[in-house]
Amino acid sequence: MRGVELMIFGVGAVFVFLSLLVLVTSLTSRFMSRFFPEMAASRPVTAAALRPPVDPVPDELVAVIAAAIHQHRKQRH
Amino acid sequence: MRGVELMIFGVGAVFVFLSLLVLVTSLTSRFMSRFFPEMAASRPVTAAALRPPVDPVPDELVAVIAAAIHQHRKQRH
Amino acid sequence: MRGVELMIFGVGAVFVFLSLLVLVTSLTSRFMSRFFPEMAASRPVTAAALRPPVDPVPDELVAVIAAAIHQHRKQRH
Amino acid sequence: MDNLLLLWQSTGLAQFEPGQAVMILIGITLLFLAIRKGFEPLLLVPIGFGGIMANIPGAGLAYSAAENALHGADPSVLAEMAVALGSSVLADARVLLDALATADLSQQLAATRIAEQAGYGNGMLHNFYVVAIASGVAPLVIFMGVGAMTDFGPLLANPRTLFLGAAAQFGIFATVLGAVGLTSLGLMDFSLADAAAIGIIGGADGPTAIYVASILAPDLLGPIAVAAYSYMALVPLIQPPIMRALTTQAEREIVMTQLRVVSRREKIVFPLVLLILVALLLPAAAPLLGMFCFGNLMKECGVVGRLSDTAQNALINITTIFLGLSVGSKLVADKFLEINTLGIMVLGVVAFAIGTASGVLIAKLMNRFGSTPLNPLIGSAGVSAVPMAARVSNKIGLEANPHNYLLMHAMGPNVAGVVGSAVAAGVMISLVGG
Amino acid sequence: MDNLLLLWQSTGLAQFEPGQAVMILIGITLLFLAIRKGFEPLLLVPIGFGGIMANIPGAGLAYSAAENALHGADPSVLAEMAVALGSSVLADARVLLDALATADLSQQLAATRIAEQAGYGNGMLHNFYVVAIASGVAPLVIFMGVGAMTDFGPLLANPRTLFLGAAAQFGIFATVLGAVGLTSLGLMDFSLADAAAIGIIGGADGPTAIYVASILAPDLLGPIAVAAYSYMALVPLIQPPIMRALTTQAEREIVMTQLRVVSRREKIVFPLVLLILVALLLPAAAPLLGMFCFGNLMKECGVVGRLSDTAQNALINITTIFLGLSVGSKLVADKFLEINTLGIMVLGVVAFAIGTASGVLIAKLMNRFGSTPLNPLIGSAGVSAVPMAARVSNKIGLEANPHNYLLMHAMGPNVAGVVGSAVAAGVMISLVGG
Amino acid sequence: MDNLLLLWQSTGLAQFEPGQAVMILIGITLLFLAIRKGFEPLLLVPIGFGGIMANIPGAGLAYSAAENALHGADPSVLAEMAVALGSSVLADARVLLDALATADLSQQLAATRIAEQAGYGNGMLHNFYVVAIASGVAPLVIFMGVGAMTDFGPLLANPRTLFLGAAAQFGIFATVLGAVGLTSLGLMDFSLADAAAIGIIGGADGPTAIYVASILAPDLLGPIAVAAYSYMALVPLIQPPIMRALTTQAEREIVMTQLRVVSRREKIVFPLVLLILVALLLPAAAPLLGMFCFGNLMKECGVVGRLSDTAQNALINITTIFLGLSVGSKLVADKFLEINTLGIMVLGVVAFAIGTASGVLIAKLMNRFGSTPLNPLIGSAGVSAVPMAARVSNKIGLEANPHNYLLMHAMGPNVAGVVGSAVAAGVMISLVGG
Ligand code: NA
Ligand code: NA
Ligand code: NA
Repeated sequence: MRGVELMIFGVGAVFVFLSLLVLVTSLTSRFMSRFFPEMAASRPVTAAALRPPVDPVPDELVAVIAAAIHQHRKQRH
Repeated sequence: MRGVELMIFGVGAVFVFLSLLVLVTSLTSRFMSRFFPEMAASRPVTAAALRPPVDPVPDELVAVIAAAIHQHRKQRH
Repeated sequence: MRGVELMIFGVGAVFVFLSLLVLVTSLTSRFMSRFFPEMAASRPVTAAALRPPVDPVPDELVAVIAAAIHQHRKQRH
Repeated sequence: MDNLLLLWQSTGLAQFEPGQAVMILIGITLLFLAIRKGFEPLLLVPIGFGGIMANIPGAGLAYSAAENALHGADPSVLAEMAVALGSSVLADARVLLDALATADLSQQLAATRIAEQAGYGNGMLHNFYVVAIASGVAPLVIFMGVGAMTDFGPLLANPRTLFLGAAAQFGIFATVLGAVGLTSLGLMDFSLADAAAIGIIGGADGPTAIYVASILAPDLLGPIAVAAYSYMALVPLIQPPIMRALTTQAEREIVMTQLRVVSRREKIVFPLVLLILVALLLPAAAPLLGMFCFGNLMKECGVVGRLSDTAQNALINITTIFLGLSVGSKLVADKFLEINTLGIMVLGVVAFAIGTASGVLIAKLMNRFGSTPLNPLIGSAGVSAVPMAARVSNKIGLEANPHNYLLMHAMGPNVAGVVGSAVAAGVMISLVGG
Repeated sequence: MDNLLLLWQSTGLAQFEPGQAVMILIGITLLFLAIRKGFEPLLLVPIGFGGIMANIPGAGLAYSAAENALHGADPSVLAEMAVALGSSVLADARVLLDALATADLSQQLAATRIAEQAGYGNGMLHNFYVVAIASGVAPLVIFMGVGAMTDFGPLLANPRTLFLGAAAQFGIFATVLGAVGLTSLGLMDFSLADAAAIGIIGGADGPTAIYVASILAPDLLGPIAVAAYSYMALVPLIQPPIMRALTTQAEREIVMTQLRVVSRREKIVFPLVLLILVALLLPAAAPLLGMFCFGNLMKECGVVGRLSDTAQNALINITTIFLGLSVGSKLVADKFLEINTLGIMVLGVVAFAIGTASGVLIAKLMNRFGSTPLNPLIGSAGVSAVPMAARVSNKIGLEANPHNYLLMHAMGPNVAGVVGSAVAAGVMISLVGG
Repeated sequence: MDNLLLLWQSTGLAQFEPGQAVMILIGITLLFLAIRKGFEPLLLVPIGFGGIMANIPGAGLAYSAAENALHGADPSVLAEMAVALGSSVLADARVLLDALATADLSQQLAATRIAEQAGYGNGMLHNFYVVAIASGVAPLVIFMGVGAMTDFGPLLANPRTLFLGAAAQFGIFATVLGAVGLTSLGLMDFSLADAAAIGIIGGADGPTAIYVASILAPDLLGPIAVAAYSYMALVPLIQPPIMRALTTQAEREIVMTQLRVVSRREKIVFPLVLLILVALLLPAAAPLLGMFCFGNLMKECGVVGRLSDTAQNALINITTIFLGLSVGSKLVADKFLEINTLGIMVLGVVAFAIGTASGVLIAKLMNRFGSTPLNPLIGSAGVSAVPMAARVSNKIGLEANPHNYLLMHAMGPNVAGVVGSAVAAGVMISLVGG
């Protein structure tokens, strides 16, 4: 592999990657500002951290893991 | 070794250990409040640290070590 | 090698080294106070650090290294 | 063209396996729980992020050099490694990975050397794991920092609360029994060492759980750490119903007598007394409790403030970052997506529940037969989970009697629970790890 | 008398080689530039000092045990090591040093064991290098800290500036071409891996350059690191003429629209989005960008403030000290005083210039064909060199229009340049290091 | 029933040896001296606590894997290890421990591998020792931090005080002579390397003593470190009588001329000048004095404040914790309870006394024959023990003349003493360690 090729593929890969990042970042920003707008800038995230959780999330986590394992095992066998 | 045994011995050992700790702690507290009562809460320990020592303690340390070595050597030979 | 010799050479070496340090330090101090007197105590060194450099120093560095390499290679071959 | 192919083959897309995608989702879930729900974020943010990094296809960040060589699957390297591992030269990568896991030390060294000669190296997270966890140092340093943050005053004012710290460890051993039972029923597949490591989740103490798992069941370390920290975060959900069910309104209203003042000297002597008792009775707990007592002594002695500050700040923070990332390295799909993981999650919550119940029940007993009043709600704090469990006791107490602040009374059993689970860890290591 | 001889032989004077004196002068020059001229002092002070220590004659601080044994030149040890290295028993120390450098792993281990048996040990700086750089950990930890100091807000407000971060990396690849060209002209002697490592200097990012060099061209790490940090310090000198030459007065006066406010959530999600894109497309960049994103997530998530603080302070400072000293260990005369070093210095400044020009030119293009006005001066900030390059953009902008503050606009391409050079590093490692 | 037996056998009570009990008492004594009497608590608290942990029976925290396997005394493992160590298969554990201590590198590796296969691991404190002290890194990092805390201003204002720092090192070499003498009288059993390491206690500099002992006499490191720090704490007791005996009232009343102001540049240049002198004359002192000068340069240059802060705080504190615990690992009964330890304690105090006396006597000489007045009381500060010895000079001076503040004048010889003992260390390593 020679220098010219390395340059072409290298520059290309960097541009492709960063273009995708532009795309995904823009989409994410639009998605979030539409569906998860921040209620008010005054509610800092840290407040949530100090508040004890109130919904039965362990079920969520266990459910996610259970589904994941199920799917994983199915694919292997 | 099976689970039941592990449970019995394990719980037992934890209880024995912590019971002894209760005992020793209580005795120590009683001993200290009787024989080494703190003069006044206002004298912080750090003050002692800044004060240069005034009694010839090196002798103490050397004496302790000398006695220790003596005893140790006696036991081995 | 025995203890006496070690003592003589050791003490000697320490004295020689520290005497040289006295000499060199005194010379350096005299040299610096003559040729590089500090302009004013009020100009702290950190100010220089924040100021962007204004003279074309890369040339300096490259020149020093070039000269060094030249000399080094000459000596080896 | 070759370059394009090389680039494409090196992308994650070309190498993605479904398990990795699933694990990345689990990592994101952990981050969500940590950031949005406040689940033990100091540990779960690094663990979750480490879990995502561990499952980046083709990067092999969580694998050793030998594992990376086997994943690389270059035929000539595979053949060489097969010889080194004593397997058939025709064995495929998966078989060799299993062989590597069970190989003895010298075979592993030989395989590693071949891998390194072929240009493979340890992944970043693997290196973190070896340095931080396999060596045992990170949990111990964190325990030292926790010791330097712990105030044994409430415990010394009322040493009987140590019994509550002992009682709550019942959950640990009951869970071991459960794990052994599930295995004998054929539902799970846990060795006794595995069961012991899983049980420690019930100790509600993260570094202890990681330390024990790293010794007794390194393969299960990932799910055990995740379960331990998740359930510690869920203490405010898991404990209250159990506490309410096991106590009467009259018991919950009990006002306890104010704690006596504990002198500075008692606090200095206590870590030494505890250390000597450990030395006499339970050497297997010496690393954990030794470092814990050392941290506490540094705090209480008052003459090494700068060391104590560093142990509580820079040092514990640095260690936490690398401990979390290292735990994340155990969240690779192959090792995490097992039916055993589900078993661990279920057993963990059972351990918490039993520990909570035992603490409350023993507290009831001590109240009934003791000379001074003791509110059974502080029993649940014996599981550890400092200071969350003590806060829960306080909160439930305030519900029953709005003027009854149990927080300081619950701190006694709470720190007793830390000692208790370290003792239980020592017992486990003596009985099972020997 | 023997003692006197022994003392004299152990002095540096008796063992001084001219190259070492020269390197000590270069070390002093680096210190002078760092302290008096403010050239990236956080790195160049440790590097310069390490460079001086590495060249102390007779101390062997930068050498491994085996190298120190060969420098010791005890005949019986040399003979033993010659056998271990598969050389002629009559080979002299210099020949054996070359043989050691190219020996395979098991030969190196054998030679090391002989050296240790003979009482030789690793030099202090060599140990630092092995732990901090050869393991890869120090640049990664610094990248984590940089991530924890980085605000992606301006980038998220104007994601198109990522293109500028991409454009400025053109200098990297043009330099690779240059290095290959110089070699084919016979002026220098760089392998493709060397060329790739040298090119990364154009990324204007110290830890990335060190990380790539430690993988692709460890022998060139010293000059590459020195060049990278020297030129980063010279950004205010190198960039302005290029920026002025490539833009018109009208372009330099362009006022950009104010950046929108970016929500906290977007900032939290961005490092995860970037990490997942890395996972999908460029696993080779996973260590660098993973740690960078991890640092940034710790900062933005708001729930692990103490970890983020430590990553930005104690941890990055400790790592910087040892990273700098370790780089210094690569400034030993034998390895630094090569014609290649000059080539690296020249290629490095070319890389910077091309990167700057590419950034400005693409910015001009985006301004012409985009819908919103874009001042081409912010293009030069795409090379990284945070925040110096952005400040330069601001300064040149103020010259043209005293009321036009470009600083925040230039921070977008500036942090994009960090991401861009890490991506370029990943591409290099995939294509060349495979 | 087996379980009960297993539990009992694993307790410390069943395995306690009297020596361990004695050492635990010595550890508690050290803690008492540190906490109550303020004896160098930053080091003696970790050392004392480490000493207690090292002697916990059955825990093996201070032993290597191979030592733990031999202490475990499983017959089949013993037999295997006997073969590896080239001993008789029937040799018992004690014989094999001796064989292990004198085995060559490859035998040790073989024995270690057998021990690890059999499930034995390194103790926690042993690991700390290997990483912190055997590698040499911890004393060097502490020396760097001390450098960053040292102000050479008073020394530069009056460079002649360097002679006092040289004079006080006479104690070091006199002690070496003493140790050799005691051995030739048959009272003790010290090799020349042992004697050199013991002498360094007289340098009154903890990290230097530990560094030299780790190279020349690792087995004596425990008592040497304990003696060094104990006597440094006792400087206010040991020095005054000697100082009073050797000076007249008139001499003690001498008022010295005020020190000139030293420019920032002189302070920046001094560590470089010192480093280059080391490079030219005493490479063996390069690690110690190099790191010291590096720390000092970081402090004085003014452009790397954050690195200097970290070197003076987080980094030195972390290192001190592990250094102290590591030294504690050398307080195992087998190695500490030797008659040699007593010899070290006695020789140490003699070294201090001779160093103090030499400093005072040379100061008298310099006062008599020099042009400017020099109060001989500052001579005693040449032993190091910064800043305690300088304070003692000041205090005795104030007794003689209540308006004569010698503190700043004594800081010159005081920091000269640090340099002097590092130089002496280098000389020792050159002459003895070669
Ligand atoms: Na617990
Ligand atoms: Na860049
Ligand atoms: Na000294």
